[in-house]
Amino acid sequence: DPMRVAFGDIATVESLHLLAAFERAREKGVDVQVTFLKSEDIAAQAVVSGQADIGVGAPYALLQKVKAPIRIFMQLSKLQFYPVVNTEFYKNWKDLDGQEIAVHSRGSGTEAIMQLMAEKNGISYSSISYVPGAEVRTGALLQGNVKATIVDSSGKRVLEDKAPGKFAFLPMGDVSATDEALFANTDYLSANAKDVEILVEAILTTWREVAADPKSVTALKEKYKLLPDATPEMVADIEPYFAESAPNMPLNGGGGAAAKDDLEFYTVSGALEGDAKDLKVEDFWDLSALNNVLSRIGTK
Amino acid sequence: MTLFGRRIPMMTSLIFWLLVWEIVGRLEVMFLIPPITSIVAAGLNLVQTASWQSASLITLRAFIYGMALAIVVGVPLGVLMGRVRVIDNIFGLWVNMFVSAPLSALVPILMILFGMGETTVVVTVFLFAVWIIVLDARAGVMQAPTSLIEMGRSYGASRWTIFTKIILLSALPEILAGIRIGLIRGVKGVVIGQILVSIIGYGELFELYSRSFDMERFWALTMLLFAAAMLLSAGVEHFEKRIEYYAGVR
Amino acid sequence: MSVSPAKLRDGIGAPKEVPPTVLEKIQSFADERRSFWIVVSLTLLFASWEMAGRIPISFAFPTFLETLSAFGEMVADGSMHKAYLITLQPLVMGVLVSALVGIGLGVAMGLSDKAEWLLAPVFIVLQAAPMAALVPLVTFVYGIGLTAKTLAVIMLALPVIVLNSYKAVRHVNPSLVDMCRSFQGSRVQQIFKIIIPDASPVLFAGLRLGIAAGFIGVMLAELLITPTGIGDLITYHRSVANYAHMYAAVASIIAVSTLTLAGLQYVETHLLRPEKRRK
Amino acid sequence: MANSALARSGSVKAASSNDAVVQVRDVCKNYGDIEALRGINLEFERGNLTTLLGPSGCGKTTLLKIIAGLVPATSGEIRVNGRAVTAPGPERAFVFQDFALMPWATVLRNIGFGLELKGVTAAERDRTARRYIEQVGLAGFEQKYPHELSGGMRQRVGIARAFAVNADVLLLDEPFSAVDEQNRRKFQEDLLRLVELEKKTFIFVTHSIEEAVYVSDRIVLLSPRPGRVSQIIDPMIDRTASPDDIRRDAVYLDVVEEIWQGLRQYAE
Amino acid sequence: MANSALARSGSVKAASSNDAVVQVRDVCKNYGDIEALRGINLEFERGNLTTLLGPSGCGKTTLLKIIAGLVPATSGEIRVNGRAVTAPGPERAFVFQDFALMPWATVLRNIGFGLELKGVTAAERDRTARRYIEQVGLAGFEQKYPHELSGGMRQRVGIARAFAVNADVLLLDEPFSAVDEQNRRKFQEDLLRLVELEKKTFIFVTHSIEEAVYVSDRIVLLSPRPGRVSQIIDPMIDRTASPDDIRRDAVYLDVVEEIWQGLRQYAE
Ligand SMILES: Nc1ncnc2c1ncn2[C@@H]1O[C@H](COP(=O)(O)OP(=O)(O)OP(=O)(O)O)[C@@H](O)[C@H]1O
Ligand SMILES: Nc1ncnc2c1ncn2[C@@H]1O[C@H](COP(=O)(O)OP(=O)(O)OP(=O)(O)O)[C@@H](O)[C@H]1O
Ligand SMILES: O=[N+]([O-])[O-]
Ligand SMILES: [Mg+2]
Ligand SMILES: [Mg+2]
Repeated sequence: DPMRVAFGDIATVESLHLLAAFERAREKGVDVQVTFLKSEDIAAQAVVSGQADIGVGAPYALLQKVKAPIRIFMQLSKLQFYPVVNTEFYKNWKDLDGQEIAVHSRGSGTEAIMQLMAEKNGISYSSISYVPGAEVRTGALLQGNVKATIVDSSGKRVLEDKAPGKFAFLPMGDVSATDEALFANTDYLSANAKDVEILVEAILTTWREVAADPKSVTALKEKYKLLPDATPEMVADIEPYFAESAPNMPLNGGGGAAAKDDLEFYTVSGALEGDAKDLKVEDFWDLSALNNVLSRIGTK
Repeated sequence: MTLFGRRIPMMTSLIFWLLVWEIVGRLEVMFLIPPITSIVAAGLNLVQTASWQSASLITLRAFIYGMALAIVVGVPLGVLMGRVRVIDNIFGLWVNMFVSAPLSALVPILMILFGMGETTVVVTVFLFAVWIIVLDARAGVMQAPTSLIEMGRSYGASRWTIFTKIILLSALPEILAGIRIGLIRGVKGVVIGQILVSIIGYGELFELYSRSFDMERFWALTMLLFAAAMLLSAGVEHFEKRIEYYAGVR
Repeated sequence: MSVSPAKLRDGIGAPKEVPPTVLEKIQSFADERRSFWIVVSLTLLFASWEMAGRIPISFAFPTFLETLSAFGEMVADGSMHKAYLITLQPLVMGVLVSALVGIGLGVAMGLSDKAEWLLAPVFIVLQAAPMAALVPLVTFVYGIGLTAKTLAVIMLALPVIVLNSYKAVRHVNPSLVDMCRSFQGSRVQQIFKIIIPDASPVLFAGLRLGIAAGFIGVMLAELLITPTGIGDLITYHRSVANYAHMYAAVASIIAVSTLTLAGLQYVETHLLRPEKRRK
Repeated sequence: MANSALARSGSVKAASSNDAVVQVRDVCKNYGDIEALRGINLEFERGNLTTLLGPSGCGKTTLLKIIAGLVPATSGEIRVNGRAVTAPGPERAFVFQDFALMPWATVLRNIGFGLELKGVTAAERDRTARRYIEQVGLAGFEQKYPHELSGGMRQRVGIARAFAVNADVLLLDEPFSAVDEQNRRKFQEDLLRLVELEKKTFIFVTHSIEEAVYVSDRIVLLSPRPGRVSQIIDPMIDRTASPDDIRRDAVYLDVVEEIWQGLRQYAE
Repeated sequence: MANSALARSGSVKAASSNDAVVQVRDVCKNYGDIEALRGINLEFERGNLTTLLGPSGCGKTTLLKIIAGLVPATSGEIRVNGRAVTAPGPERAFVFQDFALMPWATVLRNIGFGLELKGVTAAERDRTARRYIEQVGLAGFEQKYPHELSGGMRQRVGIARAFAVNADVLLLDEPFSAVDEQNRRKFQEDLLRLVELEKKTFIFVTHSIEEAVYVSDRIVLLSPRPGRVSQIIDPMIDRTASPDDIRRDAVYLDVVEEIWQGLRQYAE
């Protein structure tokens, strides 16, 4: 049977390493089939309904509510977002008290971060608008449609590039939570343990390679003929992106520690109901595949 | 319009607008509007890419399945509604409601019911096209002239013969008109389905081009779609006219 | 577009004339009361929905009662009416702009050959084309706010209003126009006393189609540009697997659109056209 | 002078004439609450043309359709050749006011349609159809479609179709009303020729008094709703005369005037 | 016997009669490639009713609309009261075959519409409209809408509207064609009464030979397309006689027959 992966975004430069890892798993005999979907939440629905075996994302709220036994089995990336304000209007967190901000979507990591920051800084927003797509929010900032939001690293680069000094990135302190993870139905995980382990191993080894040498992504793209229609601008973007994200890549698949961080983070942000202490990692994560692989290839 | 005593065909104004577009594009007023010439160039390039070809294939397939389903379900349902009072009363409300309902709001539900793949797009096409086909088939059947039916009866035709030889044939022009409008709605459905549901077919390409600000390809794709919609509708219209008696009925 | 009774149902087979049975009494009651059939029709749908939800046909298919209570919940906690306040803004603005501009352009095209030549083909193309594809474009220029959404509504509603207004004027009864001319009516009198009143049923029908398209447009905008209003209820409740809430939001927008259109039709026949009023 | 054999309705002469092809006995018809016809008793004889005349809505079409078996009578019965009928039958053919031609069929197929429904072979029905095409003067138009014909030609197709099934009784509901006035005159003359030629029973409905008097052997005047037989007039016009002579015949003019005086009270 | 003053077309007697309210001089009309009218010369005198008669499509409506100023002639001119006209004017009023009533307006407003366009005050036009409502026998229907009236009543609204503007010339295009035969007779008698009453110039189009002969002072026969004047006939019928007597008058019958013989060649 093929391993059907639901990816909640279209393929871009930022997912090149993941695509390469899929190719490697394929080389090892796992027939990975990726479907690119409009959004993470749709990818999660695909897994819940059994139309996909593995999803990409961090659907904690869904995991808590839905009746199907879905579990995260490895972390792909941590939240790497940058709260940003237009300096004409705001300078720091306190200025955002009673103001409007924009985040990715309701219950998303970006909203969680902004809520967490509000709590830490003792402020509250007047309203939150939902603007999916970091690049859309970046564009909206540049056009002046949005005055305070949160963007990703390429958005940050664009802002610094196009309007140096016009925007200020607000300090976040120590936030560690999952941005993207892989999740699947427990039945699938137990019935296809071998394939899942091959996938986890392929990802971990690729991640470690990229972390060691961010330039290798370009070679991977060539080798596996990834993103054949990529424009020259997109290709030029590969190196800077991975150079910046490499230090933050989880090389051990997150695991229990990441799960604990997530539970804390998402309860504070309101995506998860209840108290972090009362939530059990087993209700959200299935660590068996990850632990088996780590015991084989070691941790880093 | 006539200019200097000469009739200028209406559609020629499109050429005028394309010229305006070209000039605006050349002036680089907005990055959104590249010159037509570069859009055409991008279009020629686009149709040669594998991604466009496979997207077209996927789109076409979803469209054809959805339309086939809409016709196979819509025409018989419409005919039944036109002939059987109870069925008309039960379905009338829903058909009239859905023919003008904001079906785009329904697509998120379709996605979780039918999956993120082609099935949902097929169902979207079906839902966009079927209601008008039902309504027109129903109208066609109900408009079958009483005198033709009485004529059949007076010459001893059985109910079945009257139905097949008179009512269905009388309704054919309306049925075809319904299918023509259904086709246009179906094209809208396949696009809305693809861009809302999942990143497949043209939906994926649109997303890709708009995210990478590749306006030339974006417009090339749009224009190909528009042209396809127009050609499709013109094709059915041509077919309608070829039915000899059409002129007599209209 | 209204549900009109089957006029020719007696076409085949002569009805028999015998004293009415109970069944026929029910039948004649049903014939007289449209509301009877509306109730039957609704009951059948809701009952089959409830049953399908109980089987269930899908993990994401709530029963009718669950959906109803989710709806009640959202009405009670105010999220429903808040959502409508937001969704209706671009819709109403977009429809108003489309109506003003659309009827203006359409009437101009109907009255002037030059305007017709210049504009009709454009709108014919736009009407047949899948405009939804262009919705993402408006975000480039107008961002993600109210303007962009209003524009999305206009993009869908305008062509159909323009073309119907144009058709309406072109199909004005020529002998009424001749009549006005023969009494030496001025062009202005002709337009306002004959053409527009005679065209008004089709103008109104175009408006109704425009509003229907506007509802499609606003839902596209709220699902494609940014989730706000009802679009937000739909996407949010989907993302957290509150399927009953999601269905309730979808059903409510379909119901609101249907009621709006039916209301408009009622206004049209009962206030504007004496000859269509039912005595 | 005027031979107005005013037979009041109800004076049944049923048993007397055994030549009656069609007998209408005590026919009443209600459409729901609307009483369209009340107690109609009539007989129609072979070779005769009888016209039903009366104000609009008096039930002429209804009576014709009851005779055709297209509409059931509420009470009373119709006998054709002595047998009671309730449904259409091969011995009666109907000519419709709006022609009732199938727009998708050629003249040939339209005319042969009655035979087609009877299961007559294609070759045979073509032969018959062509004979009648000839007779109504449409030779050369066999392969045309109805929309390519003028109103008058279409009506002739309708008449030819009725003749083609060789019925004994021809029921014609205002067959000339959609034909313009000048062609109508010609049609009237053609109709007289056909009555002469084919020894059939014609039951004819018209609004035109002149037309009725000109073509009929007998005229049945119906009263306004509920339609009852108010007068039966046998014009007794010498049909051997030329059309012009008929139209200036004193008998003809008297009958027209008499009917007009009878009907004018019902005009608005 | 028959006073058929057959004036061949072209025999212009223009200068002679200065009483001509409307003069049609060498009027030709082409619709694109279609030649509808060729070289029409006619005069219409005050107080007279002239009928245009001819086969379908011969250009009767076209000629009437050219006189009304609704359609421009390709060449030639129209003079009304001696002045050349190219547009509609207050001295001419048109009665339309399809009535041309505004469905959204009451009978009262429809009849007063010509005055409304002229800017007459509401009170005054209501007064005038009511007078004509009375005259055409529609009293009590002032506040009804056209869809609530029968065909005959609608046509009377159209006629009252034309009378209300008090034009010298009334142009009527088949005004009775949508009215059923029996009401039509009554209308014809009404029309004769109106011609008598109002000393206006009537130009009337019909398909019916009897109608033409019955109501006209003069009948202009047009040939098939391209329409030319083929005959002008002055029936010279004694209109003081009763309708029935007129219809059996030998002169009347001769003229009808003469016209019929002239037109039957054009029938199908
Ligand atoms: N199917 C029907 N349902 C109800 N009423 C009907 C139906 N058909 C006819 N009627 C009514 O029955 C009466 C007689 O109708 P019918 O058509 O027989 O009259 P008619 O004499 O043929 O009139 P016309 O001269 O206008 O053709 C009319 O009042 C008509 O409204
Ligand atoms: N607007 C037009 N464009 C082109 N041809 C026209 C137009 N109006 C009339 N015609 C043609 O001109 C000829 C005369 O038409 P017109 O309507 O004047 O005839 P008519 O004598 O009134 O006919 P009818 O007896 O059928 O009313 C016809 O052949 C008609 O087809
Ligand atoms: O991916 N975003 O959070 O925009
Ligand atoms: Mg009738
Ligand atoms: Mg005419």
